[in-house]
Amino acid sequence: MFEALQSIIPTVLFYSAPLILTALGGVYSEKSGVVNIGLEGLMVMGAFVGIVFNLTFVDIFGSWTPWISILAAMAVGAVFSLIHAVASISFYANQVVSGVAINMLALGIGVYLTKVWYGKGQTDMVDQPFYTTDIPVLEHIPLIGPIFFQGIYVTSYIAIILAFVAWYVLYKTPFGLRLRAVGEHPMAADTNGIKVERMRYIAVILSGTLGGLGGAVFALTIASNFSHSTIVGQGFMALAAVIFGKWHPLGAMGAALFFGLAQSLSVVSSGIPLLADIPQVILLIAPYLLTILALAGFIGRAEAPRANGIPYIKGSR
Amino acid sequence: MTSNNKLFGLLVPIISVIIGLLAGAVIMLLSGHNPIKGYAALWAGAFGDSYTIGETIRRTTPLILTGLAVAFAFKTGLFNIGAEGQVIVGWLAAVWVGLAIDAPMIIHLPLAILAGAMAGGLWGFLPGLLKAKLGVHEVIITIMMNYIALHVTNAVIRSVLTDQATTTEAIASTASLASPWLQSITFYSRIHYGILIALFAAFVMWFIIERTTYGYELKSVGFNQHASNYAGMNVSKNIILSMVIGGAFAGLAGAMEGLGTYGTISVMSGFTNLGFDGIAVALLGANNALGVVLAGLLFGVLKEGAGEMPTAAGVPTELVDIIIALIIFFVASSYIIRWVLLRFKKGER
Amino acid sequence: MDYAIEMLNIRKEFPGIVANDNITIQLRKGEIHALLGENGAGKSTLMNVLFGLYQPEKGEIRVKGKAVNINNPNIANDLGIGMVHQHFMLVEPFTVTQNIILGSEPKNRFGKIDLATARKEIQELSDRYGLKVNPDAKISEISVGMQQRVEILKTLYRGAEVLIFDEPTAVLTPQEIGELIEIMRSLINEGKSIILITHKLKEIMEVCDRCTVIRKGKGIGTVNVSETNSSELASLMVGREVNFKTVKKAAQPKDAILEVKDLYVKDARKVDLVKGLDLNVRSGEIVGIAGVDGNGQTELVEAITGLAKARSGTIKLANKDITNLSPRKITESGLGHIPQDRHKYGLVLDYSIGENIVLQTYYQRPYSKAKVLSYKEIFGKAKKIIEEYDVRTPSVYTKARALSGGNQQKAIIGREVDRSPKLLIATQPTRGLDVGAIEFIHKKLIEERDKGSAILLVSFELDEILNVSDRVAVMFDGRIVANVKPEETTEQELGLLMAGSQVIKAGETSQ
Amino acid sequence: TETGDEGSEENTDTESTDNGTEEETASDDYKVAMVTDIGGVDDKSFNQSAWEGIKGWGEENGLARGEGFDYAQSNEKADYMPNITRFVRDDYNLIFGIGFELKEDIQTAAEQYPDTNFAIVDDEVDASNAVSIKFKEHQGSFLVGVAAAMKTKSNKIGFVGGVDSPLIKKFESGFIAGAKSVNPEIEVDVQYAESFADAAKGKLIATNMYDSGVDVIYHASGATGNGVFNQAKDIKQNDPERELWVIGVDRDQHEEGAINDHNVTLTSMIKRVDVAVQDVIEQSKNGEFPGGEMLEYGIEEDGITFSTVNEEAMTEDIISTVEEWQEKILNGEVEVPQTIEELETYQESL
Ligand SMILES: Nc1ncnc2c1ncn2[C@@H]1O[C@H](COP(=O)(O)OP(=O)(O)OP(=O)(O)O)[C@@H](O)[C@H]1O
Ligand SMILES: Nc1ncnc2c1ncn2[C@@H]1O[C@H](COP(=O)(O)OP(=O)(O)OP(=O)(O)O)[C@@H](O)[C@H]1O
Ligand SMILES: [Mg+2]
Ligand SMILES: [Mg+2]
Repeated sequence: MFEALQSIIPTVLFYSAPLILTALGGVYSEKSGVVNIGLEGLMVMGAFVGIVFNLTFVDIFGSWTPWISILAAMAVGAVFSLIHAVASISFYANQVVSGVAINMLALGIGVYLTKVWYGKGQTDMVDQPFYTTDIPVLEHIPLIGPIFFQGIYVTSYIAIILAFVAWYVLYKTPFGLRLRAVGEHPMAADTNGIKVERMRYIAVILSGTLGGLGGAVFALTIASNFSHSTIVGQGFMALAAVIFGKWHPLGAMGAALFFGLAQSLSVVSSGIPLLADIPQVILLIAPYLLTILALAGFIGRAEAPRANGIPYIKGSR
Repeated sequence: MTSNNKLFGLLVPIISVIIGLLAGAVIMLLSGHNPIKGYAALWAGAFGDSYTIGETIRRTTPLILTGLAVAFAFKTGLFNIGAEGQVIVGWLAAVWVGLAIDAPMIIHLPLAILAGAMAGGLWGFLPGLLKAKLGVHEVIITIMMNYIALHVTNAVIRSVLTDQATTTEAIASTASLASPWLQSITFYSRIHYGILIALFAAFVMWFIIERTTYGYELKSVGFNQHASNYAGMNVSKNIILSMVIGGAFAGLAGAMEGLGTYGTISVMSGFTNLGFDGIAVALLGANNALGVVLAGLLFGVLKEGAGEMPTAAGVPTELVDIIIALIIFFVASSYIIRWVLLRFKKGER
Repeated sequence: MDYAIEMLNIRKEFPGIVANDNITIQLRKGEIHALLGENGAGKSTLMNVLFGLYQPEKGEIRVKGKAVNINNPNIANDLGIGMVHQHFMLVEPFTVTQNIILGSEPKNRFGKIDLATARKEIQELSDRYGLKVNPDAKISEISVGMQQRVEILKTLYRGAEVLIFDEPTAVLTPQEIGELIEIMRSLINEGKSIILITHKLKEIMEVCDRCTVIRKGKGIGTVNVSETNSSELASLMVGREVNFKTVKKAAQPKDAILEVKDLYVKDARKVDLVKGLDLNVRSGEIVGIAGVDGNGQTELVEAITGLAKARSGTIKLANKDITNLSPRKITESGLGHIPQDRHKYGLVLDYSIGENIVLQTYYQRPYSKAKVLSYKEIFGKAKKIIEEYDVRTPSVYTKARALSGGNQQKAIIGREVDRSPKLLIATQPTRGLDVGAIEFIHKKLIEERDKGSAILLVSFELDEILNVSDRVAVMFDGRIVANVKPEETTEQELGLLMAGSQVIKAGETSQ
Repeated sequence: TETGDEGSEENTDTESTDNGTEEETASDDYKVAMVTDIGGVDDKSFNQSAWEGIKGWGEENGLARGEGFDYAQSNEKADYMPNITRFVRDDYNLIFGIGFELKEDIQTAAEQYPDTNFAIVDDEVDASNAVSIKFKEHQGSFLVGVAAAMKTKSNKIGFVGGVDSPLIKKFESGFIAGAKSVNPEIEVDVQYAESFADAAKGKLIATNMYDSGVDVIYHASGATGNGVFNQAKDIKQNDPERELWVIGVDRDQHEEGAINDHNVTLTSMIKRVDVAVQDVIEQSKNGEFPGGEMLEYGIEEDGITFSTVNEEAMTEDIISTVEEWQEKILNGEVEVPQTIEELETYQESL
């Protein structure tokens, strides 16, 4: 049991980290009332920038490269998400439409530039990805240490910490109160003197930053290179985590961890003799079936922020 | 006022397409390619001769259907990200019937098409049911159903339709939509009769939504569930119905691939993307039937034409994805285009 | 003269319409100033201009004599102007405290909201002005009256000296209105000034010092309330004479149409709110249900109309058992229903007026044949109803959303009455409407009675109940506790009955 | 610097295609093209290898891309046919379809265009103007299986497959047979990712395998294998002493295994698609197009080899044992199983 945990937990953490980060971005954006179907595209951008930056500057930054790469990915993700922000906040675009366009645009740009810059459809593998480490001190805690603090990506911890930060920011600070107010009842926020558009811009840019981070973390911990198939569906899984987690940062984190656990179990189970007779396909679809069962069984109805998806046009009802 | 609105309704997409293409030209220039050559290649790739025209039509066919699938659900206020999975199971079911049954064409072909539609409908039924009865968000369920469709279909191909092979036999010719005659006049393109089915489906969607009591209810539920309930409509039934019909359209798209383009189904290592493209087609087509047909055609033309760009102009095909994305942005931001147009008109006076 | 606020020659245009055309209003320090006008006259627009939500095309605003430019609500707040909006500006999932502090939150060192300080300050304020609120309750869980007190606290919390109330009483029960009037008086005592928008002339006469009247966007003038009376105000506002006393013949009740026996209904929180209720309504009579909000009226109506399930008991409509049938079956059995919330239930706002007219009948001939709609028939019908019920709309193709509340309500009434239902349930049918519109709607209800319909009128307006009903059933704690004749009772007596003070005696009479 | 190089290469490409579109290529020139599967021309696998073969041939004959040889990239299944047809209409003489996914399309094209020659790599088609090129991957997998068995200390090795299919089963069967030939007691953990592009799944599987004591993993899973390499390197980074290995596939994946001073790539099962492609081009250019035939390239035909680049890991000892088995395969002593059924019979015979 102990050993099983020791082997499963780290895999859950590395698998879930990019989903957590991206889902947090989704939570910020949707809490402010801007639907973000574009999470997939933001991840693509993050993965692309993370890899390209890493390949290009590895000689300059040495072992710091992955860290600076994710910063670059966050910056570009933020800028990229501005497109979604401008379209859906300032131009009153249908937010779903804009998000879908973000997804196509990101993949288009990423692969186009890869081909133009590298002359081929995929980049080389990076020399300086993230590696797992043991967390000093904590790793020696009996029982818990080996399970949670040995052989873990620091980025996984960053993801978890950021989830708590997001919870604090959204539920404990004036900024969070205002952001949520804007997503529930923008006109009420407006009459209280809150700048609705500005809050939404900030939220969408945060989602770009976190989506970019999520994509870059995926690329630099798991894929090691960029191609059209590096990010395939993770953004949609992150979106599912946002909804599964009922638009709550910790809920979204829980949902992402649940996805990771389900995936990890489906891999682990196929090695367990007792389960060996189960058809492979059952194990493959188990993570998705479990999610449906969980939602149908006990998670149930989730209420989106009331003004989610509705452009705020001053002076209209 | 209304004629003005109609004019804008036409102008906005046209302007969007033009700006999108201009932006594409700028990108080509910036990355060191010749935009004229690039677009010439795009044109040749889509309309160069009868072959490419045939292929363009073939490519358009399933896009119209998945566009309808997404648009139909949107009309009832539902977001069907599951068209992808519905395409896959529709494809599987159609080919399955195409392989397993021995019957004259007049029975076999409709049966196979129907099987595709029903399978897609079934795949839409579950998310609809969960949404209607338990309030579970259809977006997550449909995303999950996509993966389930993919893996289950692969398993069926491997263990039921074949003996551990990756591709099935070709379907019986009695279940095929392919037309030697159409192919012969298009230099052996894979054009098939499916386009007629797609256009018919668009007509059906228009008719249901705009002319029947079903459409009246579906839209009403999409706009306001409380009022619909008050008016005596069965909200749950309409939600389920909408997902089922949407799923059936997507299932038909799969059937077009299975019975028309390929005549087989193969183990897939990833999604077909037809369903995801359908979202963009639906949105670009403003969720109405005619719009979807035109948007599907635009997609088909750009995607088919893109194939010629790397060979003829050295431009990566992804340029087209960028252009399509930009067009979608501009259409979505029609508010600003309208605003500029109004400014322009005022300036004239 | 010492003015707190002056709005001089304000002009505000919307595309295609001048909402405020050269309007002037001057608010003296320490007065309650009424703003009166028909629906759509431009009252809300004018106040939104003052609050910084709209920018006027022309005109000047002065605060304490100084010209100011208010281009967003923050500036209004800073100038000490607070507004209680016609539609509440409250974030439902938030608590009372969160709503009040939103936008000017106290913080502690870690950037965390300092809830303790906020709560204390709110408590102090509410004690001072007698505004009873529970600072930790969620908005979605408190009564409309308390929500309004939260709105008032919001303005006070921001240090408002001038308070604008936009139709505050439209959504309140008589008790709550009384409380509000007390609150307004205590505000004045503390040196605040108030602009009050209301359609209820009685209220103006009761609390206001002066009244500015506007008609179709134009200022008509300002009068001292002490020098005028209700009918003068009404004719100033409408531009013609208005009848206050509804004229009607005595009722001629016939067969029992609605028979409710021993009905129990649970609300969303699974608590019984209707507890063994009995009620009869006969054809040719109007029965008014009087009661304080929250005593089960909503649940009663929902159970009769099929929108909620009855836990036990029976409901008969024209001798047919309709208990727990679907809304469609009940409608087909002869029910017409003017719902309380016209935006939520009454209309599909994104459908055209024409499409809304057939909301319950679209599937019947002649509006559809073999499931295919006939728009010719649908819009033809809609045109007739629009004319007959004086619904002011550019066309039947206009979206319902674009109509004013009064016209939306007329369209709903037209739709429900036109089906000639055996039973017509009207819940709060005149809420938020001006006197002209109210007069029209009351007339229509009585006409319908005279044609032989049974009418159940649920309203929190005692005036309305007493004016229109032939019989009043008083509802308290889920039961009908008294049946009285309007001409044999007074508002005071009704008020006591509604408060449950004579339950036992009333219980006897109701048998 | 790498970026710069690639950039200029792209430029030359563009220019050469400029000339290519002039349409006036002399018809007596022999023109060869290939259509990739969705992996793309630089998939570090058989597409890339095939392209290297064609490019090598072209450059040897003084041709440039677009003038005499070319490739078309397929982004999705629906692209195969238009890509093939485009080359037919541009009068290419020989068109390769790379990968079993193109089987149906090459078959159809061969029937529709009898005047053009076609070749399918990794599958069989049936037409007199088409040749089928297959590889004896099972042989190469057998050899790396031997190497794995020699290298493992735990006697547990792993196989990660992409999509469960007869082709990948060939790899699996050969690999297991090779390992068990050395040591019948050896345990082989087999897992399929059901995708050739799911690095996360690859990494999950690899983590699970290495944690359970597997110390050599052979992957035949395309980009899913990225996750396998990634995990192996991560473990190595943290614990340079730990002995664990990845065996690459299709091309020499030495580069992918580099980590600090180590390299986790033990060896790679190399499929010389370039050799096969050049062979077929030469034959057909000389008028001896092997139409209707099925060519199988194995060890004997130089179509299958294994890599010995990682000298540290592939010791003399291992190499010589692998070569012994190679000899046995060559002289027919060992018949390498290609399917799970054949594998079972083979294991019984051990
Ligand atoms: N946001 C808007 N956009 C366009 N026109 C508007 C808008 N708001 C109000 N109007 C116009 O201004 C006029 C005045 O509207 P307003 O809401 O001020 O009326 P009101 O006097 O408050 O009515 P009520 O008594 O029903 O509250 C309306 O008739 C309408 O035509
Ligand atoms: N966004 C808008 N665009 C155009 N006209 C508007 C808009 N919002 C309001 N109006 C107009 O404003 C007028 C008054 O609207 P309002 O909603 O205040 O009516 P009301 O009678 O007060 O309804 P309520 O029952 O909501 O109080 C109507 O004539 C309506 O046409
Ligand atoms: Mg108003
Ligand atoms: Mg009003």
